[in-house]
Amino acid sequence: MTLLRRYGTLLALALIIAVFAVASPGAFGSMANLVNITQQMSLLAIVAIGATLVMVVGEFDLSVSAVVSFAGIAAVSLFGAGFSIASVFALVLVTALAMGTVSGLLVARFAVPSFIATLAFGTIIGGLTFWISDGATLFSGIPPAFRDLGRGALFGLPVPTLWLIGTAAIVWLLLDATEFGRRLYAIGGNREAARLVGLPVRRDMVIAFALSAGLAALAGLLLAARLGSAHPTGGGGYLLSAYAAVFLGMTAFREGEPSVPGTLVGAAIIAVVSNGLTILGVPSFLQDLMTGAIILAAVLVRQFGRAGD
Amino acid sequence: MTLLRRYGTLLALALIIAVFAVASPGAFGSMANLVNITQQMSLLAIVAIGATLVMVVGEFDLSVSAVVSFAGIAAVSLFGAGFSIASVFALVLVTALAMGTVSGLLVARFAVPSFIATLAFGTIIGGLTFWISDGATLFSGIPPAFRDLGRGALFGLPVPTLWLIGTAAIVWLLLDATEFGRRLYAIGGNREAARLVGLPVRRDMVIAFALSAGLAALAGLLLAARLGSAHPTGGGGYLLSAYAAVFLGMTAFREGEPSVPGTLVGAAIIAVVSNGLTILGVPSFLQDLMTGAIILAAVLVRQFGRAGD
Amino acid sequence: MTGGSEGHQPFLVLDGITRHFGATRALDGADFGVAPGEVHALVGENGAGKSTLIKLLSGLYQPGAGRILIDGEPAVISGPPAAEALGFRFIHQELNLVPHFDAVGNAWIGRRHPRRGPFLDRPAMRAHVAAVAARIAPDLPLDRPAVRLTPGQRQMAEIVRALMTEARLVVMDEPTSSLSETEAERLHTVVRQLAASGTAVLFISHRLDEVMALADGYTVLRGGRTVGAGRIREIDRAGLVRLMSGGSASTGSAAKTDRPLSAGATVLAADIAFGPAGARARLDIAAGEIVGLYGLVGAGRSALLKALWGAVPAHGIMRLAGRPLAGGPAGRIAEGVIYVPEDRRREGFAGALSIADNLALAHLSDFRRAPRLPMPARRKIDAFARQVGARLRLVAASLDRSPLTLSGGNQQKLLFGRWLGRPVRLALIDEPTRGVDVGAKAEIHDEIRRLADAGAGVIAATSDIEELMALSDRVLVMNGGCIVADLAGALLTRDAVVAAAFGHASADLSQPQNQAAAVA
Amino acid sequence: TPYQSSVATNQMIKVFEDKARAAGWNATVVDTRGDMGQLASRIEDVTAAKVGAIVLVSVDPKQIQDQVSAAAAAGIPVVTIDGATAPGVALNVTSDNFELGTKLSDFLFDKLGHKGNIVKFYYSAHPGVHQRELALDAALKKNPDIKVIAEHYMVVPGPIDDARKTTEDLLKSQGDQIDAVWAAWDEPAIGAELAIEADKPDSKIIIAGIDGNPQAVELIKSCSHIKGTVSQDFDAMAGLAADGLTKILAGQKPEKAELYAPAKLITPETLGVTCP
Ligand SMILES: Nc1ncnc2c1ncn2[C@@H]1O[C@H](COP(=O)(O)OP(=O)(O)OP(=O)(O)O)[C@@H](O)[C@H]1O
Ligand SMILES: Nc1ncnc2c1ncn2[C@@H]1O[C@H](COP(=O)(O)OP(=O)(O)OP(=O)(O)O)[C@@H](O)[C@H]1O
Ligand SMILES: [Mg+2]
Ligand SMILES: [Mg+2]
Repeated sequence: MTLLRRYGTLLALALIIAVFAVASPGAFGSMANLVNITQQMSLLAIVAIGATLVMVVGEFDLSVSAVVSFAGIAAVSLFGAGFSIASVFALVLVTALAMGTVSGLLVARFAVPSFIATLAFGTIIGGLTFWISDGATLFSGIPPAFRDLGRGALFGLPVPTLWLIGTAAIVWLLLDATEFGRRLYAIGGNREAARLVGLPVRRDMVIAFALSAGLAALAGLLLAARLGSAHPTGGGGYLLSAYAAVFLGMTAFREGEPSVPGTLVGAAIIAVVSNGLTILGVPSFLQDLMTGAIILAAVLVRQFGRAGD
Repeated sequence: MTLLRRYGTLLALALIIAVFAVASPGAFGSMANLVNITQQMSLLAIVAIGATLVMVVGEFDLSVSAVVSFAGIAAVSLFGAGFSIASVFALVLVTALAMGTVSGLLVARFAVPSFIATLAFGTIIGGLTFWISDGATLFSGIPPAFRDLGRGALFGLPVPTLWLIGTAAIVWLLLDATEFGRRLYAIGGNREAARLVGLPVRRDMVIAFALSAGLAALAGLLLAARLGSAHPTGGGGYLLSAYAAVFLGMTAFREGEPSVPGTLVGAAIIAVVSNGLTILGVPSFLQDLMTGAIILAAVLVRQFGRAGD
Repeated sequence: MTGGSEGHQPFLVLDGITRHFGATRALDGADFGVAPGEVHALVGENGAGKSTLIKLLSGLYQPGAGRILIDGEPAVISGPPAAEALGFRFIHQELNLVPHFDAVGNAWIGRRHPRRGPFLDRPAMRAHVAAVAARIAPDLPLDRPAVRLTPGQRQMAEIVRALMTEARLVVMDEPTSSLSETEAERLHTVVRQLAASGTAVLFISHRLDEVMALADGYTVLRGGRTVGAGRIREIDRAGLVRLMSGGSASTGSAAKTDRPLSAGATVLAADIAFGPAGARARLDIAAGEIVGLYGLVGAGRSALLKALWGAVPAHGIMRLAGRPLAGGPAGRIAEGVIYVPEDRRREGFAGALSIADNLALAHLSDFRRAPRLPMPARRKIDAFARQVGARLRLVAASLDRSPLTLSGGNQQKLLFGRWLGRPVRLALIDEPTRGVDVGAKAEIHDEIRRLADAGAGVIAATSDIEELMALSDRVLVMNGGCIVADLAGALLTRDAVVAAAFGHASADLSQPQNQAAAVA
Repeated sequence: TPYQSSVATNQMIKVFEDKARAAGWNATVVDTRGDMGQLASRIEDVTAAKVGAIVLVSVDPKQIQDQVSAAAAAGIPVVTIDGATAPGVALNVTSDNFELGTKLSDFLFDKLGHKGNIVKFYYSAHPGVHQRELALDAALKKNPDIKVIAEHYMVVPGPIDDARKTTEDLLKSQGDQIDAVWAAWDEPAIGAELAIEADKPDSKIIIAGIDGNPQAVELIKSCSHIKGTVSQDFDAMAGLAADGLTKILAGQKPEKAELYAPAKLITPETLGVTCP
């Protein structure tokens, strides 16, 4: 019972995988497909890990999807202008960090509610993206070496999966094993207390927003690499799913706090469900019904553990 | 200074209107256009007022856009099956109230975080909507009398505006002048304290979610009436804007509490900005940039009042 | 102006400080000084400005006028980091722990964590905290998140936090208000050790006996102004009370008033299993009787009261005047049961509502415009709030403001005030006077006695043994979630109560400084 | 497909599903709501599931080139409807979007007498729809007296309501100058019609779009301001795709890698109504 309560959502993930594997042993359960899922969840998970940082300090960053789109469009435009891969990465990531810093300042320094601050700033970023791209999908001028950053495999693992592992490891260490991470959790847990003991609340919050934007931009770059094109609203789908992953993850471990392992579990649930249902050939509308139901069940499983408490 | 701090966002709205009126006296400033804006903001505002109820108890309802879409599709399908206008209204609204009740129970009774509960349940509703509509836009069989509920004018005011006035008046009264409203604010302010003084916390929260879904359904019905057609994802645009209106409104009055007048101000800002920029003929991407900037400015104005504190 | 301890000059001096909140003059010319190695008491009625003064020292507020001198030099304390850098440590009145951090995590926030390379060294973190806790709070569960600690345990976690590193000044705003005798005594010992090692301690308390026993010097605030200061040995308890109240109020001595005991019929009969890990209680409360509930921090008093209130699951029998109690808090309110929670911030009131609305919240339907119209009448709510305010001497700028603008003691009065004027059959009261000044404490005690005289059964949990002895006709002592003693009449003595509270737990508490009996 | 709720896309899917059922195939529809990253993942999924064939509707395969190539490499034929040719695509059945745009522009400009002011509703993010916009630009070069006095980038989803609001606003500001509305597909045209119908029912503004969306056809029939829509023959497109796929599955090669379905103009005249 305690196990169910504590690791309910994790058990739910295992159960979902097991059910799909039984239903479709050849296709879903194959090692190749399971590896493939880690690749499919990688971009969402990277965005969600960024969102986790902001959620840890108790705020929302609704500009992530705008940043994802922006990064792709900016990168392809810069390639068009002849920049090298390294300088494109550097420029886009630095710009995104700056954007995150602005969001962070709006929230931490000017006390604008993060919901409205990041939504409005995300709209501005969206406008910029349209300006750069003229609203069109951009294809041309992408160097193959850049595309290889988002496809193919290395050491038997898909490249996006490797990016995810790297990102998750770094942010996990940051949150869990450093003073900075402890400060972020303290700010999120009780901002007043954090202020009273003299933590640099504003600075740390700004850093959290900057990192969130930076990770969203990384995801945007990888998306452009993977698709070989950049869409001015290509990041639109990431916003709600990223937060869904974080919230699912919050039900997975500890006292309902956002955490990197939790977010990974959340993103995995989302990816596994949509992969499994597609492989089983479930019709579109049923996929929606089942996705919603499975996610609810994954969260509720924990409640039943709790009822025995 | 105090005025600026207390009513900053309201003043910002007035200022925005004034600037647009000066920039385009004939077109924007005309009485006809100002009345027209009240009509354009009406559906968004009705959804946002529903969202306000849920925000008052400190939760999110992310299923509103799914409910808006659902209501339109369900209504047109029912017309196709030969139901009368009154029975379609009744059926759709009752179904929506039931859907809201489910969300509310998930959150209040089973302690599922509202973000994930309503997102997952919204996905289920979306699946239902696709099922009913087969994913297609529906437009045949809508009686003209139903269409008149969403267009035309009465007593010199557009019909949607009248719906908005009615809804806003009722919900405002409910929140501001009844025991139920006091209880909702108490629950939002401190759920544990509310529980300990014997308030029916769960029941009231469920009612708040049910009403939110009901209002979203009303907006969906009016949208179908106005467009003469129903899209399976027609409500998609309402989610973020509705919450933007509520959050903008929270900066408008009182100490950051969600309230009906605040939400109206928020919705009005959103509507005025998009109307004004279109009338001025501002190019698409600049519209995004300016919308974001104006909303940020509207919120920041209040902070400058505060700086003097 | 100040009373330093032998020969030391004050190193921290406040001179003519003011701080206004709108029209409220929280501080209006306060003077104050504290010397190294001195235990200095800051006393005053609720709303006198004590906490505000502390917040100025911590850099949370800036003074409107006046000077802060440190080592004779004018200083600006720009914010909490600056105060921390000066070596000032604070335990604020409203506890400020990160809810999901345990005591170890909370103790290290804002400090330089022990590290291995760039990463935290968790064993070292815990070892250091455990060493500090062993001195003052040996029973504190170090690995439990703060949300799941009792207020008393949270108080101890804060104390541990403040004593983690060397300090020049330790400021404690009512640190003992939710500690029982034993724990308070342990804290006193530590305070004396701190002072002996040269640290200045600024101590705020409404327990005047504690102040008399512990402090070297004192400063009295009234209405934001310093109205007296000096050495504690040159004044007595009554003198302090006179200074605090301006000579108008009663001495507020906590003497027991003899009430005719009208041992009435049984109001409450309960035999329940409740709360964490096998807690079980059997009790009978008679009409007109005040039953005190005592125990060490974490003994289970609050858990028992909550179970009786129907706010946490409990199994067994609960009968009110012979009829089973059901329906959670709402059902109990309908039956004439009332409840005062111990943690005002978390369980007390909704910050989004005004003081008046908070007072009306528990029985909103009493304030309807018309009996069948569920719309509250502003006028009736305001009238009720004014009446409560007058009866409990509430110091508030306006009843339309949020309760969070009230001083700690005044917030506490609200929790009791919301039930005034209702017919009561059973009162469940948890720490009724936490942080309330002596004058108002007497008022609240009178109200409680009035309840009992009108025929209600009263259970009052308290950590303040003075209050326990003054108020109770009978005392139940809890330990480890069970009632271990039922004392009345001749058996009801301080010694007996304290001894019972230790019970079998006394084995853990065998350090020499814990001679609770000696205090009695 | 990412755009199942679009009327045209939906119609193609429906027709294709019918043909598929008739051919005894088991067709599953996957809709990613406009999300290309998702679409890429789903294609990987069905490739892993070793389906018989993949049909992409209203997608430019170049937007997801790697996944398409991977599917082709795995021996799964990829057919696109209303898409484009690309490496790995066995067959693309489409109507030429540039031609559709040209037809629309020419029709509108003829009606205006090659002189007047138009409002443009466009959506460049969709490569096909973008082609229509390029066709408009080309037509404008040839007609210097036609001016675009306002243009609006459509909000998707919810294009009808978006077009309606925008048109309302434009009618307020420059209602007297607008002569025609150029809609890159029919949904914005319907929105514009709703606004004009409500605010200026008597105006001479004409509207035209692309797709032959049934609601638009209804409106043309009822003599509204919508005077024309360039209809792609979706039935024919889906039919051609199904036939092509039959051949491919039978191991043959389609005669051409790209098949064009004819486009026809629908106006009140072709519908046999006479409007005042
Ligand atoms: N943020 C605030 N806004 C408005 N008024 C305030 C605020 N904080 C304190 N006050 C007012 O300042 C006065 C002094 O409050 P303070 O908290 O310093 O009293 P205190 O001496 O600590 O009382 P207690 O013994 O009850 O804790 C009170 O009248 C209080 O209502
Ligand atoms: N949610 C919880 N989970 C686990 N243990 C808990 C929880 N709440 C309380 N406890 C433990 O239950 C015991 C009884 O707590 P209770 O609040 O009744 O003590 P108390 O006698 O009122 O103490 P205090 O004087 O500190 O208020 C304590 O040891 C406490 O740590
Ligand atoms: Mg105080
Ligand atoms: Mg207690």
